[in-house]
Amino acid sequence: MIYQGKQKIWADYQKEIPDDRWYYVRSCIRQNFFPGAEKMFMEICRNVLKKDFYESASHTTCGGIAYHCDTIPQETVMTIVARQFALMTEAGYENYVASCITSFGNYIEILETWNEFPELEAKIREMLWKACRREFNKPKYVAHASDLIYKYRNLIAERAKYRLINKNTGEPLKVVEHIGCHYSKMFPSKGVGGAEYPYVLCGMVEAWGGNVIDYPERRHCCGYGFRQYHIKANRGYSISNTHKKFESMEPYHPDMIITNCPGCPYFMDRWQYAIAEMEGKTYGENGYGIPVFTYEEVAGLVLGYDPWDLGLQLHQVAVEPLLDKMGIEYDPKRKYEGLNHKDLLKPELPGVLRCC
Amino acid sequence: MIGMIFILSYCLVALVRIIMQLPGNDRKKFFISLVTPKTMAKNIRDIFCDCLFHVKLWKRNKLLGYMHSSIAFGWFMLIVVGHIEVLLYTPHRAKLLYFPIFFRYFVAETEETMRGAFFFFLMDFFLLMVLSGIFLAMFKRIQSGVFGMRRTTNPSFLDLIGLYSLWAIFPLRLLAEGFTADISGGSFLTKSLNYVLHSFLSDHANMLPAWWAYSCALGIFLIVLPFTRYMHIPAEILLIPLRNAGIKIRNARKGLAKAEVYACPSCGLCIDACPMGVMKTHIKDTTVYLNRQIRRNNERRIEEISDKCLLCGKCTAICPVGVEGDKLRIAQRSLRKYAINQDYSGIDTDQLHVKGEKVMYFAGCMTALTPAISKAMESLLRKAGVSYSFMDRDGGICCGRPMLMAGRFDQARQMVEKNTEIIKASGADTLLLSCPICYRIFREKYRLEGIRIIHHTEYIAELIRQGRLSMDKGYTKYVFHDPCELGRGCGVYEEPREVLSYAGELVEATKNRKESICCGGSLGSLTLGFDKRKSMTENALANLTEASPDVIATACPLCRSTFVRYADRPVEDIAEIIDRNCI
Amino acid sequence: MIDFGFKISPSSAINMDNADLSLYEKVREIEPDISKCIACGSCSATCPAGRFSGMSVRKCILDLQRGKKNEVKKMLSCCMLCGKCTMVCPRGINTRHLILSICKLYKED
Amino acid sequence: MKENILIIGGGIAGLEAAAQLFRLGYNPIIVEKEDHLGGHVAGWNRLFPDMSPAEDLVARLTEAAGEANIFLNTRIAFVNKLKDSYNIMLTNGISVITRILLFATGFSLFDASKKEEYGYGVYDKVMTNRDLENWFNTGQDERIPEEGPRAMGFVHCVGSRDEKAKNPQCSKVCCITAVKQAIEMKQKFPDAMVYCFYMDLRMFGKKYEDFYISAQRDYGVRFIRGRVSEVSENIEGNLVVKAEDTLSGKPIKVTLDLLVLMSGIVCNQEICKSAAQLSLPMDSDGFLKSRDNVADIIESPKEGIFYAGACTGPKTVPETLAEARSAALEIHNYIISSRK
Repeated sequence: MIYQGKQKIWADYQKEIPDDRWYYVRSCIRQNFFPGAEKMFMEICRNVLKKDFYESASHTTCGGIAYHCDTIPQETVMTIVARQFALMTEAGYENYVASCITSFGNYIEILETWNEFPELEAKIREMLWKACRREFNKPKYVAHASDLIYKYRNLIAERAKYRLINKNTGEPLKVVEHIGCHYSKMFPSKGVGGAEYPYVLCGMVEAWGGNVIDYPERRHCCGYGFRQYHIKANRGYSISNTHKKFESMEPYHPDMIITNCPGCPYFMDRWQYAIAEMEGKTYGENGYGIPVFTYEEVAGLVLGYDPWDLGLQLHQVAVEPLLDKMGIEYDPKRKYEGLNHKDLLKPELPGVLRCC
Repeated sequence: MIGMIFILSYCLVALVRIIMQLPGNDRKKFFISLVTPKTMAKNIRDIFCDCLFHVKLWKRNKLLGYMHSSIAFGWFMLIVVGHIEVLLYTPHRAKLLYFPIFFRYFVAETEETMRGAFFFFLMDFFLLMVLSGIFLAMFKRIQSGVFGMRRTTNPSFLDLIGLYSLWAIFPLRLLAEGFTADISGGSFLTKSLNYVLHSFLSDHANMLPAWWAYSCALGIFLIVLPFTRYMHIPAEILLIPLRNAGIKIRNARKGLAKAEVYACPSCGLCIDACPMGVMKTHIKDTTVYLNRQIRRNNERRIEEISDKCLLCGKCTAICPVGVEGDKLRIAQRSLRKYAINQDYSGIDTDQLHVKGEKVMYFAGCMTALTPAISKAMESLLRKAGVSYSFMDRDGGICCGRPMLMAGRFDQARQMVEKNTEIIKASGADTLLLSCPICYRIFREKYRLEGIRIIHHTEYIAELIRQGRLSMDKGYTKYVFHDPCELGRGCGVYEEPREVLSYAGELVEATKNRKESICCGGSLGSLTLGFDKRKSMTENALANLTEASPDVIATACPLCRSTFVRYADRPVEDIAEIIDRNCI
Repeated sequence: MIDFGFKISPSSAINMDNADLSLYEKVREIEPDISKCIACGSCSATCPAGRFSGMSVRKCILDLQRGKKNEVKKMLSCCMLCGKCTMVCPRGINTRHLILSICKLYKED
Repeated sequence: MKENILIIGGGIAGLEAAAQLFRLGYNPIIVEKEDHLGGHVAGWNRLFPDMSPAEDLVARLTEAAGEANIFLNTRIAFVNKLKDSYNIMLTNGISVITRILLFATGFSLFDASKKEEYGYGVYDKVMTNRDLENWFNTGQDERIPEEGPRAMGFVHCVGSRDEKAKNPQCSKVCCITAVKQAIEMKQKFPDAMVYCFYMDLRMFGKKYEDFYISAQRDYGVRFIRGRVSEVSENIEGNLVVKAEDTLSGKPIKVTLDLLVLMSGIVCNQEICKSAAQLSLPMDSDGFLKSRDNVADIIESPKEGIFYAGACTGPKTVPETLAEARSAALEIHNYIISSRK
């Protein structure tokens, strides 16, 4: 691998991301899967970096899942998105940041479509007016939340308490980065680093001391694929794709996986359990899995937040081996203690995949 | 002596083995045929004609015929007359086989008596005849062209020993008898030689070595005979009654096949006949070499030779002893083991059924690629007012002949059964075919009782004769190429010519009818690649165009498409020509 | 082991790294013409057996080149050896010999 | 005084035209931006279809054009249009006044690194057709091990017939070049497995089809109909190449230790500037626009400006040479008729 060659490509795909004043929209599903992630994003942006991030309780889904599942027509999804933009306009913001990759892709796709077909935009404005008497300005800039963490990666590194370095060996951790498909595969120029070698997560990993692994199936989908998972008959196809990725990364012995999409960490995390049950195979060391994180969780860990406050106890694959490697202190007893200090009860442990 | 006893016992054992190897019913058939007066007479006639007089060879080339019959008949007569002599002079010794041969050595006789002189003359006459044959044989070794043979067989080592000992026998006999002539008597040849010899060698002591040399040469010849091509002498005598009994090759190596292989005299006539012969590299793939390799059990070469052949059947047609080169090869092919064995039971013939008119036209696979033929045929049938059904207008099941030629009898049989079903269900009483390849298997392997199987050339001839088609004779010069499967395969030679003569002037190719040269496109060859066939096609074309015809006519879709590729003038099927010249 | 009601399905992709080309190589030794195929499809289009089955010489050659032997067997069991494919092949491939050679060399796994 | 004719480009088209014009009694002046003559062909090793050395051709052409004025390492600085001629200032300070300009500016090889998914410049074992020719010439390239590759591939149509690469045109010569190079690699390393990934094989030229058959039959080159979708590097540093085997209708994957990208022919971007100064139009395929693409391919729409070779589109070597000769003749006719 010629690193300079990649750098040359990265240089071609850089974005001028505004520094401040963002209107933030959450993902539909992330709070259920990784409840600490979005909380940590706001925590870092607002409290650590003191930036202006606004969010509104009245925003809804962007319609992306339904759109990609072919259950609603394009006009519907566009009207939903128009309403989101109206909320942003009403709040007085011009920069729009989405937590969800599908949303990000959805917004970009819709804005590009409106550029190509202005009559469609006019039609949507009319529909939005008829539906809820709202008007909107198109955002000046649409970013994905990982773009911002990427932008702030060096600021975070400056404040870091831990680095992505194996404390025992002093070697950088081997990190698999996985980019959500809708981040830049549809519009390469809209993603940091482009579509072939996206840099957004690489940049974070590098800034925080880790080593990115470039394995053959790096580009491959996590396996979610909307319809492929939602319909049970297709689920074998979904897990086959995840399996393919793990088989491909296995020889590199990665320490962790970092992702920037709502679905990817979920499927790469949970399917490791299902694969273990189906094939009796695990991919981490000593019968554990490879822990999968969102970039916010990794930023939180690096900044020294308590793993259990980051919601890492909701991961299927045990994170403890990684915490140990990084030298992060944690209290195993607190793992299943709720915020109200009540015992959440330890879940039943799976048969094949080793968990703590 | 030893040689004679050896060869007789060997032949006897071989005879019994071959007969035992025949399948039960064939064996019965054979024995019955032996005692049936008609076949018996035919057997005897054939043995005399073929083995002694070599009638077939006489027809081919007078010198070649004379050479063979002089040796065979002369020797035979020497033996017969010798025996008569012995019988007359020393009847008590007639049981000793060797006695007649060395009669002159044992018995001193006088030519003074009329009887003696007569026998002496006969013996000398036949000896001279044999000697002239031997002389011709020697000459043939050097100049085979004179005998109408461009190329001859490359003899093996043992063949050479046999050859030289055969050559040696009769000159030595002459020498020996020459020495003894003054004691035992002789006639014009031996006596005069005796005088010549005595003029410088008067010692009778030379007598003994000469007789010894003669007996040695004869002994060697007889001992090596079973291992050389001269085995054909006894084997042919067996082959003739077997063939006359109507027995067919049923096993690649046993029974009739074995008899044929041993009956091959290695004469090499098949080398010139073989259409592959245009390329020197193929000379060793001719029937004579196949027979030699089968005798040696060289499996690799047997496979190579038998797979390469175009199965045009020309070697069979011209073989003086009747070795069936094509059938022998198909039999060898049938020995191959395949891991994938085709099975057509899945084909539903119901979807292929044709509503039956009385005449059913089956164009065949090859005709599907030469639609001009089927179009012309349909047009002719319409013009003649024949109502017909087209069995494979939308494609059908292959007739099975190509599969049969590959030696896969079981697969071919399956196709035959499927097509039989369709034809029988149609209610047709005439099956009209355009492709000689199909025609042959339909005639030979299909059991379609009550249904007339006819090739379109025959059918067209019939229609014209009946006046259902009227022709406008033009001035175009046609040459007819006899397709292998139609001519040699089915014996149809006259009808195509008759039909063509209605359309224009007919000229003949240099080699025609049963000696017609395969177009080179034959499905018979399994291994010959496309690039290797070009020179064969060109050679066949050269043969056809010697009389400068305007159009090359043929009656086979495969010949037609093969010739079209390289021909310098139009190539057409007879059906097309007739359709065009039909009023 | 738990039955989830779905399974990891095997990849449908052709992996040339572990494709078993031994049969192809053997056939190529006997009939080098096999490598001349340009996948024009004339053979399949003209094939009378193709009407009753999935027979296609083109696909047979391709499957051998990709190490897929089972499909080949299925197709070849319907061949009638009529020779039309040989006649139409623009590359002059001796398809009949090719077919017979494969039939001879084919070994069940 | 002999008439000056300025030839822009010292590749094979420029050299051939110069030689012909000199023989017709003119004074051809070649301006070449590189330090050597022969252009792309000078960097090539052997030429299809007869495998003749490119070196010999360039030497022959250079010798034939030896009498012409040749300025190496020189470009056109600017052009002044005079009444019926041009005053051309060269970067070496010389100015030329001529009535006639011949564009023999050739082409640029598509920058393969633009096809990011193939990893040229990113993966260690990916090279271009030009790199491979250079290795044939010099024997020096780290990407090719001494014992040769175990398995290698050629990717046809890299930057050709590709809207995304902004070049929808066929580059014409890559198919046959790939087949030629595949054969050459097989000659050097008979045990190597060689794959060609193609969309179509356009074997239009003299004896090209023979090359193709020979590659298949004699050298066992494996042709896979399907465009490579992506390339990745595995842990051993070898390349995992993915494509669709469109003939089987299935994705195909193969691990290779060398991948050669057949970079296509695109218009020489540098000449666009000179062309713009002379307000020469560009055709829709991105190459210089001829007066007529059928009858007058070597004439520009402007008086006194002529084209030869790949500046008007992808061309083979013999086509280029033929155009150079006909351009010389056309110029000769133009001068004669203007004298009347």
